[in-house]
Amino acid sequence: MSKYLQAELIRLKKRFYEYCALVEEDVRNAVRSVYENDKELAMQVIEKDNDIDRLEIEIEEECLKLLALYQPVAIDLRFIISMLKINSDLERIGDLAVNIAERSVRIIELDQKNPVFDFTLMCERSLLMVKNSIDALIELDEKKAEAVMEADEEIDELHKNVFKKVGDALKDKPNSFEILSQYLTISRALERIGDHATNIAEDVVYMINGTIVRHQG
Amino acid sequence: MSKYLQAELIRLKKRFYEYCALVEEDVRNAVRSVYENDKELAMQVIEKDNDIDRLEIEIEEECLKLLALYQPVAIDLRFIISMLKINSDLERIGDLAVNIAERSVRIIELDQKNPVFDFTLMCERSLLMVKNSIDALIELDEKKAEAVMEADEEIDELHKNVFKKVGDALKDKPNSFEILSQYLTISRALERIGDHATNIAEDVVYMINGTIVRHQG
Amino acid sequence: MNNEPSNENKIRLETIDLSVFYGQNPGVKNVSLQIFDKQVTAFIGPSGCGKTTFLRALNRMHDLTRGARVTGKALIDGTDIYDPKIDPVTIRRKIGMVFQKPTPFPTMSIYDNVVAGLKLVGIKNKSLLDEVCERSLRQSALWEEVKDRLKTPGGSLSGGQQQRLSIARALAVEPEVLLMDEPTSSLDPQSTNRIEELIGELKHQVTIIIVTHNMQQASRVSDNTAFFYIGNLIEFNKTTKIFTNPDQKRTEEYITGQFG
Amino acid sequence: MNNEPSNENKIRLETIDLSVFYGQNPGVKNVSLQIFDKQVTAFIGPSGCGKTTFLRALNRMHDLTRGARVTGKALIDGTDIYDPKIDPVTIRRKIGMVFQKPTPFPTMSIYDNVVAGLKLVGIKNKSLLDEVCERSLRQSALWEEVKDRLKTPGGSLSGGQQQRLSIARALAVEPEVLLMDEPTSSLDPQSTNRIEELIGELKHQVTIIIVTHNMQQASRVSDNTAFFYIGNLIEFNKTTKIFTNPDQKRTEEYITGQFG
Amino acid sequence: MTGNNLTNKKISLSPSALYGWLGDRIFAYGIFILGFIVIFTTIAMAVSLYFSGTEAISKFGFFGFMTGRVWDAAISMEFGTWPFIVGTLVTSLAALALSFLPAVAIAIFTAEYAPKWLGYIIENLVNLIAAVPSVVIGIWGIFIFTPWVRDSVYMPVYLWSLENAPTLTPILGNPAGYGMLTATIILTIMIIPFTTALACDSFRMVPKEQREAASALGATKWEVIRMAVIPYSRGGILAGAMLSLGRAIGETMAVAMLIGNKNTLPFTIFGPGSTMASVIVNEFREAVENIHLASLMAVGFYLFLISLVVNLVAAWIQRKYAITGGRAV
Amino acid sequence: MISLRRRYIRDNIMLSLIILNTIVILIPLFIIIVYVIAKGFDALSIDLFTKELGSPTRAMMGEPTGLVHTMLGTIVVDLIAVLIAIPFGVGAGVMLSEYPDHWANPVLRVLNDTLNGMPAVLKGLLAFTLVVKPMGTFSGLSGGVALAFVMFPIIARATESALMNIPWSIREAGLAIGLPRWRVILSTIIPAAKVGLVTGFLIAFARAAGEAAPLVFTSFGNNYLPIKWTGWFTGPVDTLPQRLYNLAISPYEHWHDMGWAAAIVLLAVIIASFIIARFVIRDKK
Ligand SMILES: Nc1ncnc2c1ncn2[C@@H]1O[C@H](COP(=O)(O)OP(=O)(O)OP(=O)(O)O)[C@@H](O)[C@H]1O
Ligand SMILES: Nc1ncnc2c1ncn2[C@@H]1O[C@H](COP(=O)(O)OP(=O)(O)OP(=O)(O)O)[C@@H](O)[C@H]1O
Ligand SMILES: [Mg+2]
Ligand SMILES: [Mg+2]
Ligand SMILES: O=P([O-])([O-])[O-]
Repeated sequence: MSKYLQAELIRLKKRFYEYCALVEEDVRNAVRSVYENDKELAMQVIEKDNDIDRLEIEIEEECLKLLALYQPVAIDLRFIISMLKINSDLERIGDLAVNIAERSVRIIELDQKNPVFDFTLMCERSLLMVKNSIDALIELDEKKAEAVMEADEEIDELHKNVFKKVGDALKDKPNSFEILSQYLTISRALERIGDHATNIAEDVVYMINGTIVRHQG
Repeated sequence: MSKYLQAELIRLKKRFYEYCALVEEDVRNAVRSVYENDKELAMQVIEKDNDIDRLEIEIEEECLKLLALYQPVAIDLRFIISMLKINSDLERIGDLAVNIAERSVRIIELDQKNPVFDFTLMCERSLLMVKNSIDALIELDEKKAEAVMEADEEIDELHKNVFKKVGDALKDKPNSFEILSQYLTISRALERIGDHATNIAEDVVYMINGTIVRHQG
Repeated sequence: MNNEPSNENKIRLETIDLSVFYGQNPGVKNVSLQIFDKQVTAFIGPSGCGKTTFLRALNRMHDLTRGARVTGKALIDGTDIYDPKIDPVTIRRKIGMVFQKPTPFPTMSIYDNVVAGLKLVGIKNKSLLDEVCERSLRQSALWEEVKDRLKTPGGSLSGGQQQRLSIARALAVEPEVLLMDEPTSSLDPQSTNRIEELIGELKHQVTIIIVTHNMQQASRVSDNTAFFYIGNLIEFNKTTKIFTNPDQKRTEEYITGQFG
Repeated sequence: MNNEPSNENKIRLETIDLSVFYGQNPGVKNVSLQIFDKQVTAFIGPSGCGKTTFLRALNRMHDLTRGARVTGKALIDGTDIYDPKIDPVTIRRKIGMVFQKPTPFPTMSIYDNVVAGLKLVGIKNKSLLDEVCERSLRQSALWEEVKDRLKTPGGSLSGGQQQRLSIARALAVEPEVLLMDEPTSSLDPQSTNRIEELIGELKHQVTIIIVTHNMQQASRVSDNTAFFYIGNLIEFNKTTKIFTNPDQKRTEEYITGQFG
Repeated sequence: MTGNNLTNKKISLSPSALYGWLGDRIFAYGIFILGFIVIFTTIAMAVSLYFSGTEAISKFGFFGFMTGRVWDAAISMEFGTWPFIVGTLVTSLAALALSFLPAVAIAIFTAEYAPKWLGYIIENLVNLIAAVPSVVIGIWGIFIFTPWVRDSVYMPVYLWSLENAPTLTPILGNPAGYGMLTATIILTIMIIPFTTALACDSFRMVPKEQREAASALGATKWEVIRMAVIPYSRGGILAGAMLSLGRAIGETMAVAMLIGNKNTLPFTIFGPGSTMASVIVNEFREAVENIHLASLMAVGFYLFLISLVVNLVAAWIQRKYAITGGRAV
Repeated sequence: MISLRRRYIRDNIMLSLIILNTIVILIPLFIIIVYVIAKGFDALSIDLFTKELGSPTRAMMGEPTGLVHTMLGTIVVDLIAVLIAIPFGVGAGVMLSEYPDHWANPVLRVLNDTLNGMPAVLKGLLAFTLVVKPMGTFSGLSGGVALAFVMFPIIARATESALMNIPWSIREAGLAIGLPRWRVILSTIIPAAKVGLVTGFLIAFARAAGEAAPLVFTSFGNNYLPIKWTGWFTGPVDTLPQRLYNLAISPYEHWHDMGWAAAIVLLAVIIASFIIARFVIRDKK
């Protein structure tokens, strides 16, 4: 029995890693589109979302199939369950990347070339979190996963700052809410991406040693 | 074997419904605290979140236990998987309720008694969606679940309007961003609650007839 | 493995309203189903539901059973195997069978066991027999374990090896279809494992039908699953479908253990 | 059912460095474990790993096996059952046993089968025997099916019923511990189901140890699981733990089917 | 088979008809012919005995011949088989009664108590004794047993009764050594190994699980035997006893050598008598008259009937007490 | 409640009785064999195997006498019996086990068992009727036939149970690879049952070789070697068991001694075949 399941798991894993890479790239592109005012890149991210949605469903069905057909236990079960959960986190990350891309398009339409304020750091941090959480998953590296969980606080802090900055900016230009709200949304999206990366990291920890670390921080 | 699993499933179901009721009440209380400027109520919601978190983990562990020990298939498997997923949606809904409550506390602190604009409708709608999705789950009512999915668009629309209203209000009072941003967050939370209710509804449909309806709308 | 859509494949075996009676009592009633080429089809169902009875009808094994009578049609590649003009010996060369308990011929060496189906009908060509022996043992994943002791008796192997030997022997006559009646139910988990892996490999070459009491086994190894209940075919569907979302209520009840 | 923490319960049976030798070969080596009161403990492990051997050591069944020798201690409620001063007959009344194959005494009626253990010690009181018979049959969930034919031979029952009869007979002497050696391996799934349900009900009254080849069964029915491998106890833990997140690598490999 | 690079040759398989239906038919008919000859042999036995004996049976009547008390081949040419029926039944039933318990007890010791090596020796010894031909036992009986039993048992008893209980003397008869009692003892000796061997086989058929189940209930060794072993094997033991009875009834040479051969109803245990089998061997060669020969054949026919009944009863017992192990699951 | 001590006492009493019984019965039984062997050993001589018996007077005149004609006759008669009995016995056994569907099967089983249980003396009468009467003379052939009647029910039953010991699924497996039935039976079932078959033959032989009763009126007995070799088949022939009987009931003391010698030879033949059946073949398996 093992061999069948193992073969299927390996196949699924491979597929899943491709999916991870896709999502990671999506986030990177979305963020880049904001910086580089690259409408085309943004449109590309938006279009690719369909693929991600499709992949998500396929992977979910695959997981369910494995659960139904092979009745896995212990590490195999934990692996599939984690995959199921990480899958939906990744899909949400994909959605959030689309959000960012949409805002990016809007910003370009409003013809506001330079970001009102700098959130390079936030972008970098959240990208890193996504990357690290996925690496932790692939390498089954508990340390990396823990690093992701710790990084989340910083992003939350950064996001709070954005609110302040927006408030300040509005005091100068009360009419600029539309453009500012775009940035607000992007910041919010990045913060959520960080949250989802954290979730992934938590699931990785669960997969590795079977303990649920959620809601402990 | 069936009898063991069935007994466990019934036990789990009962526990789960209690948990659903808890979350639903939380959302209701959070929204009420905003309207009625009831700081105590808001604080209560924030405190209760720990319970919800604990329950979520318990239910998840229970589901994993059932998967590992009884290797369910078909309807039993779909039930447990749906429960796993609905579980995390409910937890998110609980978190969002806390978000709302926190904003409510802040609003009270800022001493702004009356909502700057009316979003009774939005509150009602999202509360209804949560209620309906949970009812659909308990009654295994596919119709109700579909109704929830349809209702989501309205909320999204309403949320967009809030942005516009905030923009307009800011033009009058550029300094009111802090208070307005509270409402913005609340609106955003309500919209997300609607999304999670939709997710629940989708999982209910999957549980009932085994088809994944996500990403079709 | 359960991914190829069944309907792409050619139909190899088909039954039309096939019933088997033991005296007056029907063992299975009016079963019509199609077995697809190069796929694994599993028969599941509670004890006494007629799985074995139906399986045995597919290679005329009931000819040996006292009082058993078959009605309806069973077509292999379009020819009715119950046509009176057809010699059952010919049919059984096309449709091999593996039984619940390993059945090596007790006095024969491993080699003779494998080539029994050829040697005993007069094929004497040594090099041909050698070739067939090696090929069949390789197919049944036994070659490496026995190649140095082909002359030792088949009975000296372990249970799991004996079952693989039975499979090799069945494969040696190049059947187009392989029927397996609970081939692992008398084996320990390890040997079961080997046989299941083997089924996965063989199905690229032969069409396989397996009766099993073990639903997990059906779910693991098969592409399509037929669920029998009190002599009736209740549902025939892709295995994934059966185990995640069967069409029939009774199938669902059975596989979730609510009866049977 | 797997929820009560094991360590809250009292230890009923305990072995300390128990080994069983067949001639010079150890069947199990230096096993120390505790069996908790009113819980179900499952023994799992690959074929030949010593599960049966260990189980039989717990009620001195090896006294009947030629060439078997037991060393180490096995304590029931603190008394060593291998103490030379202890009579095996007394021990076996305290520790009942159910075997792989149903073992009704075929010439005895159902009634006599159930009360056989009491008649042995010369209990003749009819009303007492009647009472015990009914109670035991109810406990083993057989009463309703046989109450109208208590005088028919035990051999006339179906396999699953016979196994429940064997359980009733073991329960009639009110043992404190019930050892079951693969009690369902010769039964169909339906009867297996009944026996498993029964175990779930009985454990409120007796301490149960069950050997099983079927990991799913262990996971379904037991509170604690002991994993044996080549005569060694590898891991002893709560069943939930074993099946979601075992401590030992080898346990994990075994239950996920990577060997054995 | 595709994907195989070892060979692509499709083996040509058109075995001749001999390897198909034709060969099967020829073989089956051959076997059936042999089987039917066996059937006919048995029937022929009954029929030929009956017809060879017709002359006697029709002369004295079916029941008349059976219950006739006179067997006189010398003068009156009157024949009745009752003395031999009584002789047969008395000796064989008595032998069965004497042998049953000791034989079963030996079997219990061999199968249950004896260590493996001893059980093996005893079992083979018993089988060996069972294989000793009846004439060999007969010669031992004639030359060793009879003189001994006459001198050290019959005579003392006879002398004692002459002195102390003269009324008993006629019943005891003439202590010549040859007679019913001697024949009975020899029969007992001959069927003990037979019964023991069959009982041993029955005990060995008792599954280990039955013994262990009884043990696990807290039974002592003897209780295990009484509760699990003996009931389980009682069918085999009883059927074995019936087969032993059948042996005793048909036993010929040893009896003919020891029973004293007197063609009248036996009156006493020491006294001589005859059994159906013994009278046949004794008189067959001297039978010159047709009616005498026919009568002997008729005795054979009645022996056939009795033997048939005993064998059928044995089969019936076997069936009735067979342990079916319950319905299939 | 009976106390455990009383139960153990009962146990020990039963065991003592059983052991006592076993010793008391078995030792005398064994002594019979020992006695026969001891007695017969004294009477053994070379002449026994080289000379004819002749009339009683021959020995009284001091001429050497023996039983060579008896030994040869036994070989001839038993050989005839074996040659007749094996095909019929095996055929019937194959029919019983391999064609259970045949309508005549239950009849065959019952009648075969009945025949097996019949006294051997009746088989002699049958052979007398079937062979002696038509031939008009006692003969070695009729003796062989009579002994064949003793043998083949045993062989049939032994064959059946030996074949039945081979699981039915082996036959189905043979058919399932496209072998015809006769091939399956001849090439897989019968070879597999070989040990059981040969054991059955030997046991049947041992049974028949000791039978005297059926020979009394078939091969009849003869004090001389036949004049022509055909005499072995068409004339009266001497056989060990029957000669033994005749010697024992004869009135001549010196014949009694020869009887002991015949007994030990007969016993040796039977024990030998018994031992071959029991040990040699079993170990080979
Ligand atoms: N040779 C036979 N004669 C009469 N009835 C039979 C025979 N073989 C099977 N049956 C009956 O036919 C029905 C179907 O039997 P079958 O053996 O096909 O069931 P199955 O599904 O294979 O069961 P299992 O899972 O126990 O092997 C049963 O009711 C059985 O009692
Ligand atoms: N009576 C015996 N004599 C000698 N060796 C024995 C005996 N019984 C068991 N063994 C050996 O002891 C070891 C353990 O056997 P045991 O029957 O306890 O294994 P098990 O775990 O119960 O296996 P299974 O799952 O096959 O029942 C095996 O290697 C076996 O060969
Ligand atoms: Mg079957
Ligand atoms: Mg075991
Ligand atoms: O869906 P969320 O990003 O609000 O968790």
